[in-house]
Formats: sequence, C-alpha cells, structure tokens
Amino acid sequence: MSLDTVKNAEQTPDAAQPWAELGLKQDEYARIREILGRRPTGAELAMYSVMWSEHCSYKSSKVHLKQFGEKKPETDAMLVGIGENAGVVDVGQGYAVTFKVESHNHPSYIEPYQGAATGIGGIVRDILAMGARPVAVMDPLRFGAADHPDTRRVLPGIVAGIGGYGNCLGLPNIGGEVVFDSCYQGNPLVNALCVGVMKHEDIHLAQASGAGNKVILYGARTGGDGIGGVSVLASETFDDTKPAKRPAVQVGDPFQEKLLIECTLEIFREKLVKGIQDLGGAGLSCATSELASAGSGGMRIDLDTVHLRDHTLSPEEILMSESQERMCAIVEPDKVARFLEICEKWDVIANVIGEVTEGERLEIFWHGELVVDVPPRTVAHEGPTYQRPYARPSWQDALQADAPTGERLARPTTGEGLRADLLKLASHPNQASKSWITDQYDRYVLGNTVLSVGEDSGMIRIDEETNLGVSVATDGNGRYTKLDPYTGAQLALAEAYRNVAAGGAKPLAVSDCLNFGSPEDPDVMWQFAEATRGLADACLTLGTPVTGGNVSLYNQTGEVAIHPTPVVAVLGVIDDVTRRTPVAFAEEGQLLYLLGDTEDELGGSAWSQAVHEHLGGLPPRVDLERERLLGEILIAGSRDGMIDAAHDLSDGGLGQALVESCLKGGHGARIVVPEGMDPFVFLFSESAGRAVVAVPRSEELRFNDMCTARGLPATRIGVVDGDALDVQGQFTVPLAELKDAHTGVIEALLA
Amino acid sequence: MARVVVDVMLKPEILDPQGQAVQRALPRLGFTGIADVRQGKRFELELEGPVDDAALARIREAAETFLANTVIEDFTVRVEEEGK
Amino acid sequence: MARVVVDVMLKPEILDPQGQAVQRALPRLGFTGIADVRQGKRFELELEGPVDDAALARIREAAETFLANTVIEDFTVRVEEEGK
Amino acid sequence: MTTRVGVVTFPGSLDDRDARRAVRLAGAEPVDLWHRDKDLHQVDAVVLPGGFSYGDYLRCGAISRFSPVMETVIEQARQGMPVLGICNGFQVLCESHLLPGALTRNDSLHFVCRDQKLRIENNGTAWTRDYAPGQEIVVPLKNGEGRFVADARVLDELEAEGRVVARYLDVNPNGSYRDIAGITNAAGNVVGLMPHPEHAVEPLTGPTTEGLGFFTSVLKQLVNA
Ligand SMILES: Nc1ncnc2c1ncn2[C@@H]1O[C@H](COP(=O)(O)OP(=O)(O)O)[C@@H](O)[C@H]1O
Ligand SMILES: [Mg+2]
Repeated sequence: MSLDTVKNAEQTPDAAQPWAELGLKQDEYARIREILGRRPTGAELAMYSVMWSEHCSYKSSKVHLKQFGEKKPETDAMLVGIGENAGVVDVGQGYAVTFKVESHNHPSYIEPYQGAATGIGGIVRDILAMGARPVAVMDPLRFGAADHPDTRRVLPGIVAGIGGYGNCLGLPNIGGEVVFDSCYQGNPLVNALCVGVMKHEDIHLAQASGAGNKVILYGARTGGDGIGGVSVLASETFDDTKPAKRPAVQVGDPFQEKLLIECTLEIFREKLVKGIQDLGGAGLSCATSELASAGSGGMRIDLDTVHLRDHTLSPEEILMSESQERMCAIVEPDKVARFLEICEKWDVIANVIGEVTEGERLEIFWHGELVVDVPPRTVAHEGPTYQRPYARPSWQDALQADAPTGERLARPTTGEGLRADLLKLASHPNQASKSWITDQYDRYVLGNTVLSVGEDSGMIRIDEETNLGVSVATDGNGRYTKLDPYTGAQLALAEAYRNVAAGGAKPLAVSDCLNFGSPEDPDVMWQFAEATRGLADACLTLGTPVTGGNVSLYNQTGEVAIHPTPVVAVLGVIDDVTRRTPVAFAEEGQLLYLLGDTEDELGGSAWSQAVHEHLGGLPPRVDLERERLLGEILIAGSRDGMIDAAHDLSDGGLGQALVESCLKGGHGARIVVPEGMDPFVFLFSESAGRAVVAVPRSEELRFNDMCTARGLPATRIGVVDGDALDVQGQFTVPLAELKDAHTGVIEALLA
Repeated sequence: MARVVVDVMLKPEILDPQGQAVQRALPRLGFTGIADVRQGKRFELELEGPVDDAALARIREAAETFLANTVIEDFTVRVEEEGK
Repeated sequence: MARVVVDVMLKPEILDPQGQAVQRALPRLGFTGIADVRQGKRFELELEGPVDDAALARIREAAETFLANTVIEDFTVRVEEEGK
Repeated sequence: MTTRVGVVTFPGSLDDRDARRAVRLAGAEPVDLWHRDKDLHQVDAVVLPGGFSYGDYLRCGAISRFSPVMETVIEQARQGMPVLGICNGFQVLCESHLLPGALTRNDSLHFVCRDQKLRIENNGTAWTRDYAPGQEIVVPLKNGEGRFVADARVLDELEAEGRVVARYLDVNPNGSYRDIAGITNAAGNVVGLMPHPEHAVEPLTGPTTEGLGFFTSVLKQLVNA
C-alpha cells in the first residue's frame, strides 16, 4: 500500500482508520479531525494516539495535579517548577539541584531486568536534559508477597536490572525502599529517582526557538523498540514484507547512556545548546512536538535522516519508537560542527534531522512527502482532560471501623511476648535487612556518598571544598493510604521530610510518583483525588513545593487495584556534610532520647501486618507543625553537635528503630519504659512526628534546654550500652540474636 | 554421555549492545568485512540417559521456560554430533 | 551474506558458576537427568564477502586474539549450514 | 617537581574521578589520559581505573586493551613504569597479558558491593611500600566479574614468587582462587587489584582511609628511584 501522506489524507477523507485499536475514544478521534480540518494521516494518528494516552497526557490526573501549583508554598528555592523534565531547586553557593522520581511498573513486570534497567535509564536522561550531571539514584520498590513464586522471578530480575544499569553508569545508589505486600502481586512497582547537580547558569529547558536552528538527534540508533502498540497501524497501512513482530519491550544499553551523559555534559560546557529534550515514552513524537510546542515557532523534520537500526521501519514506527539512550537538541547553525565533533569524540552517533521554522506547524517528511502537518501544541500540551467520576468507596467505613484495638488483635502482655513480637518484626521481610538487594548496587562511585544504605536518607557532597551537600529520602505507605488516602499521602511526605531532617539536612522540595489502580474505577479515582489533595495541602504547610513527578495508573489485576501508593521524595540541603547525623549508635554511654509524643496508634502498622496479617482502622494522626518542629530540632542538634545519631520512627515503631540503630553501630542499648506508658504501645506504636536520638553526655543539658524552649517533648529512654537490646523489666535480646533474625531473610526467600 | 546444545540468541529485532560493541571494535583491530555481529549464549547439557524424542522435548521445554527468556530471545536445541 | 559462528566455552578445568547455577536449578524445575551444564558464548558473524579459507583464517585469528580469552576459554569456528 | 600520575579514561570508565582525587590527596598531580591518545604526557606512573569500559561487553577489559593508550602503557610498563589497575583496570591488565590469569563472573553470579577486609601480602611492590608486611585493611569492593582464576601452575608460581599482593580475609566475595584480591608482575611495578583503594581515602566517604597507602607508596617509589 502507498504512503499515507497529508495529500492522500485530504483526498481520502473517509478512509477507515484504526483509532480504537490505538486506544483513542470516538470523541478524541473526532477532535483530531476537527483540529486538522481533515482526517489524520497514519503518522499523525500514531502521534496523537500516543501523546494523548494516559501515560503522556495525564488526562485523568491533570485536574488533580493542578493543586500542586495552586497550593504552592512561598519559596525562593524553586528555580524551575512542574512542566519541565524535572524541577530545579536552588541549594546555595550558585548550585542548583534537580531531582525526580518516575515509575516503570508495567515494563518491569513483563521483563523485570530490562524493564527496571530502562526505568533507571529514562529518569537519568530526564535529569541530564535539565543541564545537570546526574550524581545519584534511588529505587523505591514494591513486590508481591515475599514467599510467592512469582516474586522469585520478578525481584532478582528487577534488582539486577537496576544495579546493572545504574552501576554501569557510575551513579551511586543512595537509597530506596523494598516493601512486600500481596496487593502488588501482578503489579510490582518500580519507581526510580535520580538527582543531578549543576550551576544556576547551566539550566537548560526543553524548547525549540530561533528559526533556522538545527534539530539534532543523537545517541543510539532507532529500532523497533516499544512500538508493539503502533504495529496495528503498520500492519494496516503497509504490506507484510517486514518482520511481523515488533517488540513491546525496550532493551537498554547503559554503556551507550554513559557516553551520552559525558558527551552531553561536554556539549553543555561549551554552551552549544539552545534547547534539549530526552527521548522517552513516545520517542520522537514526544520530543519534537514538545520542543516545538514550548518554543517560538514551528519545526520541520526529515525522517529519512534518522539513523536506523532496522531499515524496515515505517515513518509512524520511527516516530513512535522508544529506542533508549537518545536525546534531541536544538543547536544554532554555527555550532553544529562543534556539536558533531564532540559526539564523534564520544563515539555517539549524531544527525541533523530538521530545523526550527518561522511557521507554527510541526511538519514531518518521509521520502520527500509531507506525512505530518500539525499544530504542535495540540499534540503535546492540549490533549484531552477528563473529570473522572469519583466517590468514597462503599467499603471504606467498614475498613476504618476495623481498628486494631486490644480486643480485636491480641497484644503481648509479658516480656516474653514483647520480645517475640520484636523479633517477628525484625525478621519480617518488610523490616528485615535489605543487604541482599543493596549489596548489588554501587554506593561508592563518584566518591561523594556521605550517607547511603541503611540510613534514613541518602546524602551526597556536592562541593568538595565547601562541603555543601544534599540529601533525599523517599517514602510511601500503601497500607496507611488504603486506610485513609488523604492522611496516607501526608504521612508519606511527613516521613520523607523527617528522614531528611534526621540526617541533618533542611527539607526544601518534593517530587512524587503516584502509583494507583484504574482511574476508570470511581473508588480508585477517589483515592487519587484524596491523596493529591492531602499531599498538596501538606506541601503548603511544610513549605516544600512539588517540583515534578509522575503518575502511574492502571496498576491492577482484573478488578483488584494495588493499595494506593503515593511515593514521596523530599530533597534537603546541608551546608556542611561533615555534620551529618547517621542512624548508628556508635558511642557507648550516649543517652537515648525519644522525641515527640507516643499514642496508641497501630492502624496499618507493621506490627498488625507481621503478627496478625491485619489491615484496618485509621493510620497515625498527622501533625505537620510538629513535624516541622521536630525537623528543626534534628537539624539544629546536628549542626551544633548535640546529637551523634538519629533515627526516625516509622514502620515498626521504636522497637524496630532501636534494632536498626543498635545493629548498625554494633552497640546495644539499655531502655527504660517511661512511667505510665504501656510497654507494647511504647515499642510498637507508629505515631508520627517522632525520632530517637543519641546525645553525648556533655550535651545533655544543652539539648534538653533546646527541646524545652522549643516545646518539643523529649523523653530520656535509656543509654547506648553493652551488646544486647535490653528493655528493663521486660526482656533482653543479645545483638547476635537480633542480627540473626534481621539478616538473611530475603536470601532465604529467594533460595 | 550424550550432549545437547541449546543456543539462545536475542531476537533479531531486539537491540544487542554486546554484539554491536564487538562489531565496532573489529575493524579497529584490523578485522574488516564483517557486516554484523550478534552475541548469544550457548548451553552444553550432558544427558544421563539416551537422547530420544522424549528427552529432547523436555529440553525444549526447559529452554522455553528457563534457559531462554522468550520475551526477548529465541533458542534452538540440537544434538551435538559425534566426535566434536 | 554468509554466517560464521564462533562458539566460546570456558576451558573444562575452569569452574563455570553460571553453568552450575543452571544445573542446580533444573531439577527444582522438574527437569531431571542432566548430569552437567556448561554455559558459554555464541557469536554470529555475518560476512560481507565469500567464506573462503582466507576469511576463515582471519576469523580464527579474531577469535584467538579477541573473541576468546585463551587463558581461560576454548573456541570453535564454523560456517553455519544453509537453511538454518 | 611534583610527581605526575596519569589516570586513563576509557569510554565507560567510572572511577577515574575518584582515582584522580586519591592521587591528589596522596600529594601527587593527577593527569588525565584519554584512551585514543597514545601520548602519556610525561607521567611517572599510570592508574587504570575501575568502571565498565566498553560496557564490559564481550569480556571486561577485552576491548579497552586494544586502545591506543594501552599500546604505550604496555610498552612503558615493560620498561618498569609503575602501573596500577583497579577492578576494571585489573581486568585490562590481565587481558593485556601484563598480568597472568583472568577475572571471571563472581561465583554468586551477582554484582557485589561491600566493605572488604584484605591482607597486604607483599609490601615490596611500587604500590604497596607504605603498608606493613601482613597489614590488614578494609576498603570497598564492588564487582560483578572479580573472580580471579588461573591454572594451578600459574597460581603456584605466583605464590612461590610472592606475587600475591593482597588476599581477601573473612569473606571471599567472588570465589577468587586462593582468595586472591591482587597480584603483581615479577618486577613489582605492575599491580592489579580487584578492591577499590581509591574509595577509602577520606573518612567522610569511605569506610576507612586505608586505601591511601597505594597512592602514597608510588610517590615514595618514584622519589627514591
Ligand atoms: N505526580 C506528579 N506530581 C508533580 N508533577 C508531575 C506529576 N506527574 C507528572 N508531573 C509533571 O508533569 C510533567 C510531564 O511529565 P512526564 O510526561 O512524565 O515528563 P517526562 O516525559 O519528561 O518524564 C513533568 O514536568 C512532571 O514533572
Ligand atoms: Mg522528559
């Protein structure tokens, strides 16, 4: 069959088109015809269909995400906000930091290794596209039940993929999360975060301006990756002389990406770029339409100049291809030669594929024929928007009413019982040591990692002279969010905020990845609406703006959605990384203080899961002012040398925090249950706004004065001592026994 | 004992970064005239029993479900000829 | 275009942890009767010109100096039969 | 005159920055060397850093070994110039046949990153003079293909000639034959080491500062030479 050109489309207005197979709704197809004043060509149809998909257009989530802008707190820190590849934050001394968390959930279920690997690759290119050198990655992960056979397939592949790609790029992995819950059985979550650093003047944006400027595509050759969907189109429009199968999975080449990073940074250093965009989902369709849409004029592309790996690709397939490790730059004509020279130096293939034009159209040619002629904004930024119906689920009340009271769930009443539950928690896959996973990640490369595995936040030094640094923590508790999405999202933020402060850094900004089920289910949509509202409100109160993020919907198997899982990343800054606070109890004799208030709050707790496999009630209460105060104390304590160790309390409560800090430091602790406090609640409640800190004896007075003056409850609960965790009057566990329980758990499950 | 060989190669449409790296290096080492290189895996299985149809069927199943990742790879199973 | 295959296997005296891991896993997956597994590499080279003795000699040299590390690996070079 | 230590960047080198920092902290001047450039720019010694040169495709170090810079490094190494290969650099040295044996896939089949205890077995090389005989140190280790293998004859020869430079203690992290973490050539100027001393040079970022000795050793060696 012949090529579907614009001319052809004009002449054959009634030709049938596979818009439904491409995922478009009838009214969406009608709107495309209206925009163009004719039927779209095959290539245009492909572009609109993918750019108007949920993944690229945020059509279900946009109306809710708006709040992040509307409720944005006053801050001078934000240099670039939502809408670009990633937000950029001022961290002082002329430095800017960009960070973003994204999902690669579905691909990682189909092909765990490559899915996870290309997830890292994609987020790193987003950060690079802002003008920054990527300096660290993190990986918040969720898997199905730890003992499910499919977890044994999915987990090792995902971990190897993240390590395989990140290690080969030379990016230290400074943190992440691993959570098991059967709700993720058919939908593991692979979220990936990258942090990048640059000077203010190096910030780059994704826009094409200046008629006559050249469009350069560089990086890997374009192949048939990830165009499974568009092959309907190819098979309808074209004869069948080409390979029947188009791979739906993309394969990453981290070596190519490493070259792309070094090459791009050298190009930035020589100021050769006017605008730049990475190629991710929707490939060239996305990059060209977004660049043109954000720019001043139009753009003209000649697809014949694209370097191909597979010469049988049709124009629509070239436009849709999601081949990895590619970037698109806008370059002034007199800088093109030098640009290409640097690419040659790094063995990176580069090609001028078009130019910025005076007009207002994105025009794409194939074999000299016009196959795309569209207003770029209509593709990239003016996609459909839905007000999806939502309603509080009918089961929500019953779930919340099923609170884990003493009558509902048996609580241990003896020292022996408490001890058994402490060990049960420490050895539950969700609380156990994740070293089998984290040992597969390079945490040392680049030589600036100050805090990483096993710490509350990942921290890196960004200036070796001044010791300026940044830290990032990611958190998200699907169980809390299921019980109450508004509060659950706020708790995710509160926890990440607290983790950053516990390391000694001041929280500045937020990125988020919202992992939910199908937006077509009003229950799920309600969870989404509540969670975004909660997050936006909390960001306003805490003064930490959302700088960017990602939404992943349709995480469900049949009718059953995953727990709503907003993953929140908080970025903080620390003036002097040598003052950071680790979690380890490292000095015998230091005094242990519990900061904050402890209530009987066990809804959604790790205890209720590990001991009773129960989920019900309400999650812990959120008090954001308290979180802010706690943060201030933790930061001041670190800066002024009043605290030598700090660990935030979250899942598993104080008991689990003590286990981790003792094991990490190789020292035990003697703990006294405060007068009038129930030992069970003391050890296992998950009340928010709390941390345990180790205070040198010489600083006790000063530290107490500070807490009293600021009104933060601080209770002395014990001392770092010996080689056992000893809760006086209740039980003692030798460190060796704790270590035995806490380690080797994941290994044993996978063996 | 009989030997069965399972060759596993990336599907033709899937990117093969290793093969590409080798292909790019060859001319630099003075080996020209090689238009394409693909790199795959070779498994040599030593069978305890006879290599009959049943045994081969089982190995094909092992290749399909385990040795190859059929999302991205193809495989072939063959009996190694004598004397090799 | 003609295809030449280079198979590279670890020398028998070198421990092959990949092969061993496969061998250990097979019975667990229900595949029994496999006494030994070794895992190696397979390179498929597409030649531009004819596969004559000179071409094969060059490929043998490339295998010897580059595709295999003869400190630990053995290799074989063969022309792929037609129709495969 | 300060000592100049070259650090080679291959495509895919990762720890080149760290190696340069270590050289600087040891008191020498780090000099960038580029894989395509045969010229060593009058350096007194060379470090081949860690990383995934050429993506570790084919075999680790197999493609880099044929780079122009390696032609000169091999020639100079044979004439006695100190060369330290760390991790991927060690792999390049074996592929270049400057050192015997080979580095293969870890027996665990996983990449492993851990703080590793080592014993310095030979403090007579250009890169280990600052260590006491038998000194035990802890430095990071991170590799996917770090299992040192060689045939029995070569291993016996290495042992007999005292050419095992460092051995793993407590845990053998990758299945290396005879717990070998590093070896030297007969002359003692070329050393290959799987663990990463350049990541143990600052208390803030490393588990210890016990890796610095490799970089200070070569300075003494050169000053005394
Ligand atoms: N959950 C979210 N929170 C805040 N910003 C979001 C969220 N999801 C998407 N965004 C923002 O919307 C824009 C478009 O996102 P996306 O298409 O994923 O970008 P990219 O293609 O560069 O990855 C980006 O600026 C992104 O940061
Ligand atoms: Mg982007």
